Amino acid sequence: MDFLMHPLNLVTFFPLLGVLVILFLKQEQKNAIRWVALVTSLITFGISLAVLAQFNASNPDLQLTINEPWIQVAGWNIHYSLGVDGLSILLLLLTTFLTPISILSTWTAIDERVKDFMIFFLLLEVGMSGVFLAQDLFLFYVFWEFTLVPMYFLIGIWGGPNRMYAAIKFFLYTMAGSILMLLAILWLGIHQGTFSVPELIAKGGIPADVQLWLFIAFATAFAIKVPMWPLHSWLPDAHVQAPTAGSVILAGVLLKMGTYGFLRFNLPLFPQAAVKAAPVMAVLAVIGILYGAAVSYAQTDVKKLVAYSSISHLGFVMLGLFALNPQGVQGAILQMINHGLSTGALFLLVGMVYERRHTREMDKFGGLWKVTPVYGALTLIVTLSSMGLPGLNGFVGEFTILLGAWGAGDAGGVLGSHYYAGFAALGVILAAVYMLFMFQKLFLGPVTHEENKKLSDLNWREIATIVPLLLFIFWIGLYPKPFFGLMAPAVEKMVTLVHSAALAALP
Amino acid sequence: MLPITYYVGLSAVLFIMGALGVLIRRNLIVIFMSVELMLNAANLAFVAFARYYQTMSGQVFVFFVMAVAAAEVAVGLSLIVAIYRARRTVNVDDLSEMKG
Amino acid sequence: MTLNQFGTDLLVLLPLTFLLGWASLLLLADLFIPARKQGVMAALAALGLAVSLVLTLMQKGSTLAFGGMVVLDGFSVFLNVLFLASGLVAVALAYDYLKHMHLERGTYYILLLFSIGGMMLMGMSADLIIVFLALELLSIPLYVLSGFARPAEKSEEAAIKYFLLGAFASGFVVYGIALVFGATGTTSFAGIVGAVKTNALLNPSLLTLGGALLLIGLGFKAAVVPFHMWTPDVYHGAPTSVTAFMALGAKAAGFAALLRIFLTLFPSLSADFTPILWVLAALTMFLGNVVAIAQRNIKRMLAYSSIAHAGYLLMALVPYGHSGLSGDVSASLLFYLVAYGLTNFGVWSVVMLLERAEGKGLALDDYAGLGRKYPALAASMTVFMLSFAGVPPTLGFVGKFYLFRTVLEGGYIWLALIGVLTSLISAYYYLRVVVIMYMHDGEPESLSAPWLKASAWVTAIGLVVFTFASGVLFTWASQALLTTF
Amino acid sequence: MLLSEVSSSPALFHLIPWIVFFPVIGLTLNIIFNGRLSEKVVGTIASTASGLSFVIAVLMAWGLAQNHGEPVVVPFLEWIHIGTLQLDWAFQVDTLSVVMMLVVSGVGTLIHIYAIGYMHEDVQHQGNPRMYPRFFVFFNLFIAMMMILVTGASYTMLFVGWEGVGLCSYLLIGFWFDKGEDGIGNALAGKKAFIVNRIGDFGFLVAMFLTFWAFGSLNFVDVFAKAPEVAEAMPGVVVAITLFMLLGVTGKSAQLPLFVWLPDAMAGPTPVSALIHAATMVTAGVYLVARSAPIFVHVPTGQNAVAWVGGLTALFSATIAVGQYDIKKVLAYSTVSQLGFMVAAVGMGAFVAGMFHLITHAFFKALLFLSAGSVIQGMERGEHHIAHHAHDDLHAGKKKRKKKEEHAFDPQDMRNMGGLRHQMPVTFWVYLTGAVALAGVPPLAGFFSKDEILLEASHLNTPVYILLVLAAILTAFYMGRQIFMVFYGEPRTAPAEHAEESPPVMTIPLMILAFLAFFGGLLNFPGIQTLEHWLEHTFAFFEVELESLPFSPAVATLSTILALASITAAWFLYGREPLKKGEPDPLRRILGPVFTGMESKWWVDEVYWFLIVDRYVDLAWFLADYVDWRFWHDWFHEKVILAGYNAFTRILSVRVDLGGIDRIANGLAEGTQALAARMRRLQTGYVRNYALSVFLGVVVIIGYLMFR
Repeated sequence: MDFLMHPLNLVTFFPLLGVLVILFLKQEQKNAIRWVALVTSLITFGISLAVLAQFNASNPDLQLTINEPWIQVAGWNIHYSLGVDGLSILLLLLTTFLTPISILSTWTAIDERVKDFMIFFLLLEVGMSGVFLAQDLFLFYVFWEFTLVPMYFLIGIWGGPNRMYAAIKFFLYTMAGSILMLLAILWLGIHQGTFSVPELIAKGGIPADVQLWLFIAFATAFAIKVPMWPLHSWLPDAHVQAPTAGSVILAGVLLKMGTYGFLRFNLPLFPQAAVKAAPVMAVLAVIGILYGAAVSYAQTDVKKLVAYSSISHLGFVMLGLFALNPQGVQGAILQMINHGLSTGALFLLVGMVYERRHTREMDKFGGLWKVTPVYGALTLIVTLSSMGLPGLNGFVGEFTILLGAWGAGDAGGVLGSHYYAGFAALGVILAAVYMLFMFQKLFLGPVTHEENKKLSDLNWREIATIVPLLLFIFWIGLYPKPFFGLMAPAVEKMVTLVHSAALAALP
Repeated sequence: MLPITYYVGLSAVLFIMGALGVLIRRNLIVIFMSVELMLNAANLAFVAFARYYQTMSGQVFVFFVMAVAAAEVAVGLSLIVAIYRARRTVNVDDLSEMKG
Repeated sequence: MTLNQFGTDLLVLLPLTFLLGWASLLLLADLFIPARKQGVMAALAALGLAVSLVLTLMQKGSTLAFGGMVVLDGFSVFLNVLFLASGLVAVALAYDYLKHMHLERGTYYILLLFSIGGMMLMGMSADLIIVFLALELLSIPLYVLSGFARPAEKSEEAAIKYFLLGAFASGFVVYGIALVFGATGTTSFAGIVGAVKTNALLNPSLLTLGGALLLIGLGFKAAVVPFHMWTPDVYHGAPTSVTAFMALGAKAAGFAALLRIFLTLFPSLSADFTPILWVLAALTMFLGNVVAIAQRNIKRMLAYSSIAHAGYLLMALVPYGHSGLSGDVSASLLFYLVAYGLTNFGVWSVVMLLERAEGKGLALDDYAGLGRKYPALAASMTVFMLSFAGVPPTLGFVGKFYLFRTVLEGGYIWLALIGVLTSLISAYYYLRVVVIMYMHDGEPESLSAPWLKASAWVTAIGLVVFTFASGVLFTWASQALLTTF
Repeated sequence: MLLSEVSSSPALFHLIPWIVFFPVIGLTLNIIFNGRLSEKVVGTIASTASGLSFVIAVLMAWGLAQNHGEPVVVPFLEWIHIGTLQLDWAFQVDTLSVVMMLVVSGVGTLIHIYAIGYMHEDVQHQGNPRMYPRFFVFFNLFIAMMMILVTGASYTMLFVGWEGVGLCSYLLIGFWFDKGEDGIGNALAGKKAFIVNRIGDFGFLVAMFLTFWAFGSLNFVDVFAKAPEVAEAMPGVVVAITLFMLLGVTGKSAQLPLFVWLPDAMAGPTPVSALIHAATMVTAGVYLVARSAPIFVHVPTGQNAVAWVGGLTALFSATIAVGQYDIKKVLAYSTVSQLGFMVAAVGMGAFVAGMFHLITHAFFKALLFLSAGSVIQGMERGEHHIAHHAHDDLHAGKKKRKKKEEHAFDPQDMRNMGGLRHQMPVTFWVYLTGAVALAGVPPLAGFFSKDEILLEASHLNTPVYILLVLAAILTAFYMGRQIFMVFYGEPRTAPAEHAEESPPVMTIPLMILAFLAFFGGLLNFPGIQTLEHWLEHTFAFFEVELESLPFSPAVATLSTILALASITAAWFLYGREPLKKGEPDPLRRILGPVFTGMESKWWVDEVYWFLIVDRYVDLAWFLADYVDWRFWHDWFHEKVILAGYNAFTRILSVRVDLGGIDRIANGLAEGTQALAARMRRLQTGYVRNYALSVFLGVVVIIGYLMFR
C-alpha cells in the first residue's frame, strides 16, 4: 500500500484511474467523459503539487526515490526505479499542468469518439510523467516508447486530412531513433551490469571511444525527438495534422522528452563524449535556430509556422545544454518550460481560430484585432513571450542560454568560440521577423475577408485555458527565482560532474 | 571391398537426382517418387556407414525411415487422390491459386 | 535394461505416452460420438492435454531415458508445458472456429493431439533418430490438418504444398542425419559429443555437412528464409485454427530441435555455422518484414510476420558457440517463444472472429471500423500489433529486449542493428492494421464466439501484465536448462 | 568604493519602484474598465498615473539633493541568480537617472494631457472610438517601460526597458493598424521599427555577454568599479563592448546605419511621435552611452566610433530633412539629426553637453511634434468643414467624387498648407518658438545646448565639429523652410483655408512646452552650469572626470550667424515669394539631382530592401520551399531513402522486373509497397519454385561450407 501511495507512483499512474472510470462510461456520455478526464488531470496536477511540496530544492540528488527490484534473474538487473530531482521536477509539473489545459481546450473541438480521445490522452500523461521520473534505463525506455502509442492515435484519429501519413511518420521516425538507443541501453546493461541511471553515473569508466558511440546512439533518439536539425522532417507533418490538444502536448511536453534525455542521460552518462561533441551539437543547434527561424518566416500556414518555430526555440535549449555551464543549462531547462508554455499557448490560440474558420492559411485572415480584441491581445502577449521580450518568460531563458553559451566560448569553455552564441543571438532578430510577421498577417491590416467580420471573440472557457499559461509567462519573466531555485543545485552538481569526469579523462 | 566413398558418392548422386526430380517434374506422383528417392539415398548412406562402423544402429535407422516413408505415402497419396477428384489434374503447376 | 529401469524410463515419458495413448483412445471413441456432439471430443481432447500438462508439471530433474534416446530436463519441461498449453488454447479456438465454419469433425482434435505428441518428443529427443521421428510425428498430422477444410480448394492446395515441401525437407534432414552418422558412427547425442570431443571423426566435413542439412530441414519447419516459401500459402490456405496452432507449434518445435542440436552437438563448429546463421537470420528478418508490407490478406501478412519472427529467434541462436552464453541463448529464445506464442494466439483469435465462410473477411480492409464497433477487440488487436512490433508496454518488447541483449553479448552489433531496423520496418505494417481499424470507416461483423473472444482478451491483458511481471517468465525461462552430454 | 546602501539612505528612496507601478496601475485600470469609462476619465487616469510618476521623480531629485547627490541602489526583487550571474530588479537612483526620470515623466505627462484632446479627435477621424482606451494603455505602458529603462541598476534591467519601449513603439506606430498604405502601411512601419531595433538589440545583447564574462557582473556599480582594471587587462574586449553597444545605440537612437525606422515611425499618432520618437525613447541610446561613460572613457577607439556615427548621422539626415514635404517627416529627420548631435557629444566624452541637448531637445521637439499634430488636425478640421458643406450643398453623385478627393488629400503635406498663421495663431507661435529653438538661435534653449556640443567638438574632434556645424546650418534652413511653407503665404488648398485652431486641452500643454523650450537653456547656463554640477555627482562617483570648457564667444557667434544666415536663405527661397499651388520646390531648380536625392532619402530604404530584406525573404522561401520541403521532406525522405532501399533489396530479389527502372513511387507508403510488391512476386505459388528456393539455399550453404 505504501508503495502504491508513494507520491511519484500516484502522480504517474493516477490518470489510469480516470481511464478506468471512463471505460465504464458510454461513448454517448460525452460531457461526463470530459469532466472525468478534466477532474482526473486536475487531481494529478494536485498530486504533482504535493510532490513539489515534498521536494527539497536544496538537495541536488534524486528525491522521493522508489527503487524496487523488478527483474533480477538471468543476469538482469532491472529495477522499478522512480525519482525526481531538480532536472525533472519542473518538467513533471509542466506535464501535469498542460494536460488539464489541453483537455479543457478540446471541450468543443473534439466531439467524435470523445471516450477514446480522453483515454488516450490520459494514457499519454502516464507515459510522459513516467519518462520524466524513471531512473532505470529499461523503465525509461518502456515509458519513452509507450508515449508513442497514444500520441499516434491522437494524431491518426483526430488529426487533419493527412493524419494517417503524419501519424505513421511520427511513429516510425521516433522509433527509428529509439531503437538505436535501445541497443546502447543494452550495451550499458551488459557491460556495466546495471540499468540504474544513478549507479551508471557513479560507476563511470566507459572508454572514451565507446562513450562516443553510445552518445551517438542516445543522441539520435533524442535529437529526433527534439527535433534537432536536420532530423526535424516529421515535425511539421505531425504538428499540422495533430488536433490542437495533441499539438499542445506534442510541442509542450513530448519534444522536451528529447532535450530532457540529453540532460539526464547524454551529459552525465557520457561526459567525455559530451564535452567532445559539444561543438558539433552546438553547431547543429545554431543551424536549427537560424534555419527554423528562416523557414518559419516563409510559411503560409500559421500552424506550420509555429511548428517550425519550435525547431528554432529548441535549438536554443540544445545550445544551452551543450554550453555545459550553470547559466546555459539552467537557462535551457527554463527554456524547456518556457517553450512549453508559449508554444503551447500559441497552438491553443491557433486552434481557437481554426475552430471558428476551419482554415489556418494566414492569407485568409488579417485585421482580426479589430474584430476580436481579446483574442488579439492574448495572442500578442504569447507572441512576445515567444520572441523573447524581456519581462516575459522567453527572455529569461534565451538570455541565460546565450550568456552561458557565450561563456562556454571563452577559453576553458567547452565550445571554445564565441561564434556559436553570436550566431544564435541573431536568432533573436529572426524570431522577431517571423513572429511579428505572423501577428501582422493575422491581426493587423484591414479585415479583408467577409467571413472574418463576424468572428466571435474568445469565450470564457477559452480564456480560462489561456490565462493560466499567461500567468506563468509573466511569473517566469518577472520572478523566475523559484524556478531557478528548484533546479540550481542539481544542475550545479551535474555540470561539476561532467566537467570533472571530462577533465579526469585528459592525459 | 569397395571404399566407403563410393557408397556415399552413389547415395549423394541419388539424392541430388531425387532433389532435381522434385524441381523439374510436374506430375505430383513423380515428384512424390523423387522425394522417396531422396529418402532412399539417405538409407543407402546409412547402410553403407553402418557397415563401415560395424554397427546395427544405422540399419535400424533405415527401418525407421522406411516406416515413416510409408506413413508419408499414406497421407500423400490420399491428398493427391483428393486433389485429383476435385480438379481432375495431377499437374503440380495447376496448384498455384495462392501466391504473392 | 532392468524392469526397474524401464519403469523410470516410462515415468520420464509418461506425459507423452499418456497423451498419445489418450489420442488413440479418442480415435476409437470418435466412432461412437455422434457428429452433432463434437463438443464432447473437444472436451475430451482438452482433458487429455490437461492431464498431460499436470503430469509434465510434476516432472523435474534431469534424466536420460531409454538408453539415451530421450532426455528429461528443464528445457524439455518448459517446451512441453508450452506445447501442451498451446494445445489447450488451440482446442478452445478450434471448438468455436470449426463450429462456425461447419468443419466439426472429431478427428481434428485427435490429429492435434498426435502433432503435439510429436512436438513434445522433439523437445525431449536425445538421439537423431528421435529427432527424425518427432519431426514426422508432428508434421504428418499437420499436413492432414492443413487440408482439413476439404473440399475447399485452398485448403487442399495448402495441404499438398506443405506435404510436398515438408517431405522434401525431411529428405535433407534424413540425409543430414546419415552424414552425421557417417562422421561419428552413432546417432545418439552422447555418442556424437563424445566422438567430437575425442576427435574420433571419420571426416570432419561430413559432420559439418550433416549439421548444415539438419539446419536446413529444421529451418524449414521454423520458416527460415530461404526455406520459408511454403509458409504464406499454407498459412493462407489452412483452416485458421490450424494456422494459429502451426504458427507457434511447428516453429517452436523447429527451434527446440535447433537449440538442442546446435547447443549440444555443434558448439565446436560455431566458426562454420555462425556466419551462416547470421546471414540466414538477417535475410529472414529482412524478407519477412519487407514482403509483409505488400500483403492485403491478413493471414498472409501474419504468415510473413511469422517468418520475420523466425528471423528474430534465429538471431538469438547466432552466438550459440560462445561459451557462457548458451544459457542466455536458450533462455532468450524460449522467452521470446512465449511472448510470440501469446501474441500469436491472440492475433489469430481476432482473425478467426472476423473470418467468414469461403475465405471472406480476411482482407485487411475488412478490419476497417473495428475500433469504433468493437473497441475491446480493436484494443486487443492493437496490443498484439504493438507486441509483434516490439513496442512497450507489451511482452513482445521485453522479448526482443532479451534477444537483442543476447546478440549484443555475443558482440554481433551489426546483426542487432539489422534486427532493430527491420523491426522498424515491421512497425509500419503492424501499424497499418491499427490505422485501418481506427482510422478507416467500415462495418465489420464479429462472430459471437466466447472462446475466441476470451482468448483475445486474456492474451492481450496477459501481454501487458506480463511486461511488468516479466520476472516470473524470466526465471522460468532461465531455469529451462539443457542437459549437457 | 562605497555605495550608499538603501538602508542608510532616506526611506524616501523606497518609493522609487512606484515610478514604474503608477503607470502600470494606470494601464491596468484602463484594461479592466475597458470601454466602460468615458474618454475623459480614461485620459485622466492615464495622465494622473504619469503625473504621479513625475511626482516620484521630483521626490527622488529632492532626496538626492538632500543626500548630496550620492547614488543609491534600491533593490526590489531578485530576478535571475545563477552562479555568478546575479541580476535583480534594482533601481539606480543617481543624478543622471533622475534627470531622465524628470524629462520622461514631465514631458510624458504633458503629452498625455495633450493626447486627451488629440486622440478624441483622432479616433473620430479614424472612425474607431473603441481604440481610445487602448491608446492610453499603451501610453502608460510606455512610461512604465521607459522608467524601467532609466532607473534600472543593471544593463539587463535597462535592456528590459529598452526592449519594452521598443514594444510600445511597435504598438503605437501601428496603432491604426488597418490604415496606411494598402491598409497595412502602419502595421508594416511598426514591424520595421521593431525589427530594426532588434538588430540593435542584438548588439546590446552581445555587449552584455561580453561585459558579463569580462567583468563578472552586469550591475552598473560593479561593472564601473572594475572598468579601469578590465580596460587595462583586456582592452580588446572593452573596445568590442563599446562597439556592440554602439550597434544597440544606432538601433534605438536611429543612427546610421539603422535610422531607417524612425521616419516610418511617423505613421503613429502624433503624440506618439512627440513622446516616443522625439523626446524620450530615441534618446535612450544617448542615455546608454552616458550611463556607460565609465567604460567609454577608457577606450578612445570606441568613443571615436560613437562620435563619428553621431556626426555623420547629424549631417546625413539633415540633408534629407531639407527635401521632405511631409510636416512630420521633416521633424523626423530632424530628430535623427539632433540625435546625431547628442550621440556625437556623448561619444566625444561631452556627456553633460549631450544630456543637456537631450533635455532641451525633449522640450522643443516634443513641442514641434505636438504643434505639428495641432496643424494636422487643424487641416483635418478644415477638410471636415468642407465635407460638411459638401454634404449640405451637393448632390449625391458629386458627393462620391468628393469622397474620392478626400481620400487622396494628405493633411500632412506641407504643399497643401500655407498661411496657417492666421487660422491657427496659438499653434503658429508655439511652433515658431520650437523651430527657433531647434535652429539654435539665442537665447532659446536649443542654442545653448547645441552650442555646448559644438564648443566641445571644436576642442575634441575637429572633423566631427565640421560635420556638426554643417548639420546645424541645414537645421536652421529646413526649419525656416518649414515655417514659411506652413504658416506664411496664402493657403494652397481649401482645407488650409478652413483650418481651425485646436482646443485648450491641446494648446495649454503646447504653451508649457513652449515656455520650456524658450527658457530651457537656463538649466545649464554658461557660467552657472547647474546641470553639470548636478550630473557631476554621478560621474565623479564612477570616477569619470568632466572637463568643463569655458563659454567661447567665437563658437557661439559663428553658430548664431550661420543659423540666422540659413534662416534668411530659407526666407529668400520660401518666404519672400511663397510657394504656389502645384509649383515645384525652388530648391529643385537650384540643386537639381541632389534635391532628388534628398527628397528620396538617398534611397537608403531601397538599398536595404534590395540588399537585405529581399535577400532574406528569398532565402527563407528557398529554405522553406526547396531545401526543407521539396528537398529534405519530399525528395530526400521519400525518394532517396526509399530509392536506396529499393536498390538494396533489388539485389536480394531474384526475379526483379528488369524491364526498366520502375517509376519511383510517390510517398513512403506507396514506395515501400512497390518494393514489397516486387519482392512478393518471388512467391509465385508454384511448389517447384518453392522447392527451388530451398534447393538454392542448400547449394549456397553447402557451397559456402565447402569452398570457404
